[in-house]
Amino acid sequence: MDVLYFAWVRERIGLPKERVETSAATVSDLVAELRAREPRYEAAFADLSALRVALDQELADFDAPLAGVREVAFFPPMTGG
Amino acid sequence: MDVLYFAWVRERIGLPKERVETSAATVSDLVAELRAREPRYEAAFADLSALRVALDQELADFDAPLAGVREVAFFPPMTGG
Amino acid sequence: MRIAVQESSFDLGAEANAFAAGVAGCGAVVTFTGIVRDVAQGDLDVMEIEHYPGMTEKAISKIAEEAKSRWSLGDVLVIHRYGRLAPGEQIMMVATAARHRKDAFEAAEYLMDYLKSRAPFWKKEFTSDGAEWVESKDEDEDALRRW
Amino acid sequence: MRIAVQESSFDLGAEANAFAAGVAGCGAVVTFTGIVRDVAQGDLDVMEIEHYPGMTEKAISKIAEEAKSRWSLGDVLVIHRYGRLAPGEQIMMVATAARHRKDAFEAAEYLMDYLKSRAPFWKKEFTSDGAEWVESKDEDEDALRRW
Repeated sequence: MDVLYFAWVRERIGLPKERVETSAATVSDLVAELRAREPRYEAAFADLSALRVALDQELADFDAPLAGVREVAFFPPMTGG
Repeated sequence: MDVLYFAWVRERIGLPKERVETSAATVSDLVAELRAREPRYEAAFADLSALRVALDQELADFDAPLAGVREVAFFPPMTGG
Repeated sequence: MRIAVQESSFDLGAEANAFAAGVAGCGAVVTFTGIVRDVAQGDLDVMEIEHYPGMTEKAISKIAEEAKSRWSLGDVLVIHRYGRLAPGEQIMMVATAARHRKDAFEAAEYLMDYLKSRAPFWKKEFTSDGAEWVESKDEDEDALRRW
Repeated sequence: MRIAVQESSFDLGAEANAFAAGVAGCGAVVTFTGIVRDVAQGDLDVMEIEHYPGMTEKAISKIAEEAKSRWSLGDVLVIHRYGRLAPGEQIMMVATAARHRKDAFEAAEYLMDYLKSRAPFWKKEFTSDGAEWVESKDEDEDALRRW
């Protein structure tokens, strides 16, 4: 699946988008896999309360299932308007 | 003093403004004097709850004193905006 | 702060742009525009707005000053027309500018609620059935109580 | 209903006039315009707005449709920019039209509250001290609870 990063999540991880092969069942499982990769992922995902996630461009929870999902995005709380 | 009428009060009385010599102590006293004049005044002042009054261009109550007042205006509730 | 009571029409866009250009330091600009809408029957020919010259300007100034004392505002604009207006014509507008959106919104609503019931304007609608003065609504008087 | 997510600037006045001209039967038009304001220190050089292409349009459409289902609206407009903006530049605007002012005001406030916290935009401020992402405020999240 495609994993996208925005704002300081993008900056900490150092890229806006990557292809991830995973069998993670939920968003939380995917986050655990990513955190285990490298310190820059650990730094980005250190505080989940400061993060939001969207599945196929719809806001979702961290316990949401990933089955059938093609695009996951991680970002800080939005500051539009 | 000058007495001004607006909207349907003006239409019922038939004029926008007139000079009134009075020794009325309050707005209510002035209304009583005007009502006693002619049926068109009686028609205009029949229901005081449907009227508003301004003294020298400031909204006032019907029991307000007239001492020192130069301009009295009677009109229905306002419909601006 | 600018208050205009006028018979002539105004250009909402030009007024909004001029207002927004003059409010350095404000992050939020709200405008409200009132438009003559056709009455339920769909046959409004013209609306006539009568006002009380002299008192109108004073009453609006007082309302605007009160808004400025209640909210932190960068600027306030009120334009209100009188005379004969056709359906679709703009009757009036207010604009407010503030650092934060909540102040700008609340002040604009406050101005509208008070202009509606405390500024000396009276509307008369001319339809094919005749002419009738617009009656004030209880809900407009009620709206003042929230402030 | 028009939703525009764009890098280029927009003309508030022209947008307001076009919007107001197209809302026959509506007596009330409300606009909100967000402007880049200088930060407290007075040294904001530029604001950069990042967004999530694709999701942004969907999220705004959903917010606007929800507003249309909650209030009786004649029309809705949302314009939101992204990219680099200087202090004083207009970031975004919403416009609402309704028969009655209450609907137009409430819908505009609803749109703003949701655009603030539920549309995927992120602001970064560049000052002489460096660059910093604007943090979301608890009060913006709280504002959603009133709806």
